[in-house]
Amino acid sequence: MKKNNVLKTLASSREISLLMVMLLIVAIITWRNPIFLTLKNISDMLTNYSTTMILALGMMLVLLIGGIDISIGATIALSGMFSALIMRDNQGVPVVVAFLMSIGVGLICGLLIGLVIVKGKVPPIIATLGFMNIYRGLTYLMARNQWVPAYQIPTAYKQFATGRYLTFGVLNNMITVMLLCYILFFFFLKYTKTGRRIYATGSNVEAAQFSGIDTDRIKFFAYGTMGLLSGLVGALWVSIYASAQGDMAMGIEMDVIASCVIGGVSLSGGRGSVTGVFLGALIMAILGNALPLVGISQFWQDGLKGLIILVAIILNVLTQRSIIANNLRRRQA
Amino acid sequence: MTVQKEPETILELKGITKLFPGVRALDSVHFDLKKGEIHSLMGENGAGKSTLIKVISGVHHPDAGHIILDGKERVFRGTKEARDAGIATIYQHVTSYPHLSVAENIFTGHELVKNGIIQWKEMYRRSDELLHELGADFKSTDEIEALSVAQQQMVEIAKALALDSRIIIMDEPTAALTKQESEQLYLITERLRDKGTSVIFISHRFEDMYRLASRVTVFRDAKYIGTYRVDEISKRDLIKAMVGRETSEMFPKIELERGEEALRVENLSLTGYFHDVSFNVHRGEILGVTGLVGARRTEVMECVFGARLPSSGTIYVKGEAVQIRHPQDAMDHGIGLLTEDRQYQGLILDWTIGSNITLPIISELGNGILTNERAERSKAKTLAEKLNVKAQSIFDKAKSLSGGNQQKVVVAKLLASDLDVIILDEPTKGVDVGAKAQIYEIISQLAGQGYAIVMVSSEMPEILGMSDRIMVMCEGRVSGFLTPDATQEDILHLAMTKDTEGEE
Amino acid sequence: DGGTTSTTAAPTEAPSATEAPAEETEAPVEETEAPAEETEAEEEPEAEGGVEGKTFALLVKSAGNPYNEKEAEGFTKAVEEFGGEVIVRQPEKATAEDQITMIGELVAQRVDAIAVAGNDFDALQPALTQAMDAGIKVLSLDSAVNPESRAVHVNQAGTELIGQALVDAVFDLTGGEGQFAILSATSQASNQNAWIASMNAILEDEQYADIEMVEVAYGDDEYQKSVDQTQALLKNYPDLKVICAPTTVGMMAAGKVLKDEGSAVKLTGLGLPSEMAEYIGEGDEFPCPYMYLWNPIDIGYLAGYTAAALVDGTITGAVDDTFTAGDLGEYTIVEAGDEGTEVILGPPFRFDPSNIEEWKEVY
Amino acid sequence: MNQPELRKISADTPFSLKTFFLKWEWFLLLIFIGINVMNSLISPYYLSVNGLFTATNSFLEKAFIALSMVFVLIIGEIDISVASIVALSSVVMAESYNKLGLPMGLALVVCLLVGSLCGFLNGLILTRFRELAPMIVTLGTQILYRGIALIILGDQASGGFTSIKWYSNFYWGKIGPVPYMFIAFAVLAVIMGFILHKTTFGKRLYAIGSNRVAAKYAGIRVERSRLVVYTLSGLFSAITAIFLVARMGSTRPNVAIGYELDVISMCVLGGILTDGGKGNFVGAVISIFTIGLLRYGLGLINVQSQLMMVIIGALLIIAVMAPHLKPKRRLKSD
Ligand SMILES: Nc1ncnc2c1ncn2[C@@H]1O[C@H](COP(=O)(O)OP(=O)(O)OP(=O)(O)O)[C@@H](O)[C@H]1O
Ligand SMILES: Nc1ncnc2c1ncn2[C@@H]1O[C@H](COP(=O)(O)OP(=O)(O)OP(=O)(O)O)[C@@H](O)[C@H]1O
Ligand SMILES: [Mg+2]
Ligand SMILES: [Mg+2]
Repeated sequence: MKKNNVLKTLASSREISLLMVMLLIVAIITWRNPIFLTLKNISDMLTNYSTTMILALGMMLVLLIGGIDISIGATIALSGMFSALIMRDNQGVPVVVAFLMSIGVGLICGLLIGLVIVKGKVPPIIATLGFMNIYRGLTYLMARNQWVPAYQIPTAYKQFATGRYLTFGVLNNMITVMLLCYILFFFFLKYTKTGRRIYATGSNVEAAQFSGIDTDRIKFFAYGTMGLLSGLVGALWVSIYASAQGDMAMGIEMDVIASCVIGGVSLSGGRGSVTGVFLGALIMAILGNALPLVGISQFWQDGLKGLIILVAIILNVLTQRSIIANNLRRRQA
Repeated sequence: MTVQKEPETILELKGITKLFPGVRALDSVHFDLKKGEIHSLMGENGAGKSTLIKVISGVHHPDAGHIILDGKERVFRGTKEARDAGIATIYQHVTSYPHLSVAENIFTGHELVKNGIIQWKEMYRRSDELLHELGADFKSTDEIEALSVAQQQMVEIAKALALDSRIIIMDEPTAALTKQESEQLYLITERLRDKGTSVIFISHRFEDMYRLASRVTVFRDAKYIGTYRVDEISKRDLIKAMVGRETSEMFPKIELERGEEALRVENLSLTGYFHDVSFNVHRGEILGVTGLVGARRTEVMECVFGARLPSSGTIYVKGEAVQIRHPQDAMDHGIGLLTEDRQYQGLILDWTIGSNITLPIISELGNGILTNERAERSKAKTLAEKLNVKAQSIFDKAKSLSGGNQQKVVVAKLLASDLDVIILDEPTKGVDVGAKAQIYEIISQLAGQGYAIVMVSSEMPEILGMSDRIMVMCEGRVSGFLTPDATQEDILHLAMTKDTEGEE
Repeated sequence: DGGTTSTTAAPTEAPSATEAPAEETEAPVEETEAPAEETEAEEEPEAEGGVEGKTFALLVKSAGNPYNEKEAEGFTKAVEEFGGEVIVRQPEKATAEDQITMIGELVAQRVDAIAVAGNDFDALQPALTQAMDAGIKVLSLDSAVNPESRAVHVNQAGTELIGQALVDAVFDLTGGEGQFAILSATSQASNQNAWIASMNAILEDEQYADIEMVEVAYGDDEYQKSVDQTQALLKNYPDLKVICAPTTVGMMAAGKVLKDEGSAVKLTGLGLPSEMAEYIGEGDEFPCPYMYLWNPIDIGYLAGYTAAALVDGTITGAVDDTFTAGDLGEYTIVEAGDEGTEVILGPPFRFDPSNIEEWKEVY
Repeated sequence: MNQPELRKISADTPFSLKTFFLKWEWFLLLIFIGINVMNSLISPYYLSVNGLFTATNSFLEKAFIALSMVFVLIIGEIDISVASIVALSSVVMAESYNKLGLPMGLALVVCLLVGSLCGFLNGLILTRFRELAPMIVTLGTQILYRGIALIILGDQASGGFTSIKWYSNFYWGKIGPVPYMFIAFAVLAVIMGFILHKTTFGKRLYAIGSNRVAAKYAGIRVERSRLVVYTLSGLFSAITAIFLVARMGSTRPNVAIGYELDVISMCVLGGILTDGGKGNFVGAVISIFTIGLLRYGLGLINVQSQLMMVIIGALLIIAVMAPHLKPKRRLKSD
């Protein structure tokens, strides 16, 4: 009975087959270069990729309701640049205020996208494509094409990304923030009404409306949250890289979407889990971190990354298929 | 029936009119519902039944008329307001969340929370209770996607029950259920009535109405015809009220010479679904296929049609073994399938009726490469008229049709192709008496023209009345063949027999 | 600073002869008005002498980059000094395709000169040839286009000069022996590749036998990727002594990583002083003891005057042509390494703790 | 009354002035004319036949991909690997000329083959592993194809095509004021439009995009059609590659970056929605010219590209939003 249960979870759980794919990748990398599995490297990796990992959560919400947001890179730039400029021009802005400002700008950006999608009935990919251009253009214009260099950013702000004070010295602050987001989302999606209604809306909008769910509000919420997280990441970005450039985070949306999809989030909505997204984002982080480590030609790295992504998703499909086939065979017997 | 004092009227609709672009779906209709009664709503396809219940449940706003609930006039601005007023609805077309569990489907919109935290255990427990009550054979943790249409329908019913409403509306809940499951539903409905809940019950099955309802309201062509006590109106009069003329519910079966063998299936298996299924069908013959829900009749037919790939077995067309790996292969060999799920598999709802009908034959109508729109239009018109589809023009969208008329379009689509073997999976599901008679008529005609016909159905009278031979399936195996002089009990016996008896 | 005293590469002069640093920040960022009297410009395109009222276009590599912005600033300043009209165009992305499109638009406006910081050495050739056929003077600055598609190139510093300066810096910082790595931008960036090639050639010399270039890593001028690459270098080469990044983003990323980790590895390369100020200093907590760059404002300024000289016929772009570039003084055209001709602004300028405070405010 | 009278169903093409004039294409045409009027008012250089034709070249080159992207979007899918296919096929073409010494004509054939092969591979993966979303597969191949181009060329460029006059003329050559490429585009656009709207193949694509399952049950070979569509997408990317190399005279692994989004914008503004089964070719073609000429006009008055980004982004959103804002009010009343 017990064993049967384990098999059943295995069958129904994309996450486990994903985990196996990930372990395979890790094994190969470690075999090529044992440094990969050192505490220091893992900590570096998580610190650097906490941004992408946080964004993957927001993207997951958006994908769950059947939308997509490719403007996040631009939103990060706009919000990060905004807070960096404020800090540059007003010495002594407290770190918290700067963070809140960035988050606020991101939230507004997200809500605006939500407004256009929900009220203007613009397909998400178009709306966010449009806003991607608008926000990026505004970032350049707002900063007058300048960057905010490290020396103009308050030390306390820069130290946020390197410090460990949130956990009293245990974990890097970036990792802490990232983990907090994951825990929060896990709880939120599983145990709150709004969380479940996001799934319902993505699974069948019409049915959700018949059930009396305000699907417009849910959509607003998803895009707003995506914007809010982008704003947060904007602040973190400036902190971790100790500077703000107009072109920062350009193209990050593709990595984030890839994280989600590798993690089993369906692009047509309704399906996806926080655990899956965590694994998916982790795989992308591993690829980014490890490819330079394994000592292959620089020119081969991109091709290899593409190949690994393809192999990972195909392997995942194959394991899923064999599990299903096994189940059917067992049912036959 | 115990004699009591006249129960109070809980819901009353007066002069309701609902217009859709180009269609008057409801024309000043009346309806009233008493406390603790089961009230049946009948009428032909497109008569406006579903529209009326959508007005009641707040999906549509009437263009004229009043809704009076508990003596007070109400305007429902949305489904939530109606639901809060104690009205629960099971819609005709399943409105489920395919990716979510059964429990979530039941509770979405009114989740069980404590301090803002969802009580999963409680939700699963309550759902399992409801499912048990309904006699369902699946669990609250199953995903909807993995359930059959019938099972999904049960979830819909559970959903309405979970709301503890004063008024429950069921729009053709039995269309996808077997007799056995329907019986389960009757019991539940009666229990609800006894608790004082009022039920509006829409069905094209007279047995449903006679079994359950105390009163019946009839609509025809968007108009109110009358409300009758069920024990005071004969079936004949009722049909006349609905159709506007005399119709018999006879099966127009013509005895025919059995022609050559058109299709033979040998030892067809699909791992995990069915095993060693063998049958054949001749020209001019109607093979009825029946069984309980989950007997895997649909999967067998999908394999024959090439929509699924069987794990083993051979299919012979006109005596020759053929490879069927895709529906197109099946159609090339003259095999056509009318799918069970018309909305999802049968129609492109955004397309016009005409385009839907001619889609499988655009190549034949054109010159193989180019389309020929003129030929498509005239073919579509001919077929749509032949099947009496209730529409203004072949350019009407398929989604604007009522359920039964959609089914007619699907049949028309099938008839467009040049076929020898026609497989019909639940061809009369959700079809009104008039249309049903027409479909039987068509099936007989087709058999008369030399088509070999496989008819999958859960309705015993239909199976017994139409078939030349009857194949009964149980849990993925053929449990036996019967002749049409068998009784319903014979079928039920075989349908519940788990071991194979390869008698011919 | 022993390493840099070698014959060619000792930059001693202050980088800008044009004006005091503090004033420059006030220069207008951009001037993109359509020329009101364009009719005048088209009347006598061949008229020699006098550049007043003529239109000079600058096509930088991409928008949103302060380095390009400073180039534009200098260019604008020069053109305004001699009374011309200026157009500055910045493609959305640093691609040759966008630049070609913009060249087409500039040709349609019948500008008199186009100065372009090429995103690709060869790819602009057909478009620029067309422009030249239409009578427009074409020159490149900062990042060259091939000789067939330009009259002259305005070079910030000779490629060999830069290569030599960087090799000497590496030699100095490693103490004459040990491993170093290069962190470049994209593998496609032509100026980066030229500098790296030049470094490789110089390293052949006996003198540098004990220093070893272990890897050229590419951060694609993306911050996150540059950080990954830096960390990988540190982990893969525990004995690494120096990272040399001939690109600002690479330097910033490496500087940040080295500083955060308190690594003993030293950093040098080519970077904007404003961005690098944080990491330049004496002592172990500063990863970068010194680095090089030139003054982008001066490149723009020189390009402006070069364009004027081409338009008014003072020069044709041939070797030994001379002209006066405003406050910068007299310049002579010399033969370039790619068989074209070029004007060289001067040797790269060294930024170190003694002057970084002053320059970080300028660019 | 008692007679079971058969209903008459009309088969006349419905024509209503309202729906006719509410068509998206008219709206687009209006924007298109508006933009042209505006452009000719703000720049004296705009209304020049030569200038305009030259300008069309700079956006038509990627519009070739839009022709096939319409097909991909119609079946409800997306291909974001197109720009990488441009890069890879151009690099292989250039190297087969420069390194392998193939004659230029043959190199062009190689280019088309490589492009089609890349597209075919996308299609193969997608049809073999139907569980996978097109977005993620083409995202993977997007990285892979450009990565292969990088492996082939490394940090080099492959060039020298300016000297092959006939080939260079693909982009730069003209008959009168009309560039060859314009003619090529017009011809291919007509062919592709014809295929989409007048052939059974095109109609089947609409069916697939509208309801894949129903299409399959109607006997349409869905997977085969998808394979064809993705191969076409690769082929047209290779066509773009040919013109791109003719334009630049050389190629590198990082050419055509970001083309996929430009191309998708063109299609979507043209009314080809990303959820499949919607839109038509006329709209797509008008939109290609609308966006292209708007950019050109703004370029002529030297609008900063930062501002241009904002303008184009806003246009995209407003244009798609505008028609939705009106009928909504009408909907409320029912
Ligand atoms: N959303 C809609 N838009 C346009 N017309 C509609 C719409 N919904 C229903 N109709 C039309 O209204 C009429 C009544 O439809 P309704 O669904 O109420 O019929 P019904 O009695 O439930 O039929 P059935 O028994 O087939 O389900 C039909 O002619 C149908 O075509
Ligand atoms: N015991 C079971 N375990 C798991 N899934 C089941 C089981 N029984 C049925 N199903 C699901 O139901 C589907 C097959 O049953 P279905 O009811 O369609 O068969 P059928 O004989 O065609 O019935 P119908 O009369 O409704 O056509 C399968 O797709 C399967 O997912
Ligand atoms: Mg109905
Ligand atoms: Mg079935």
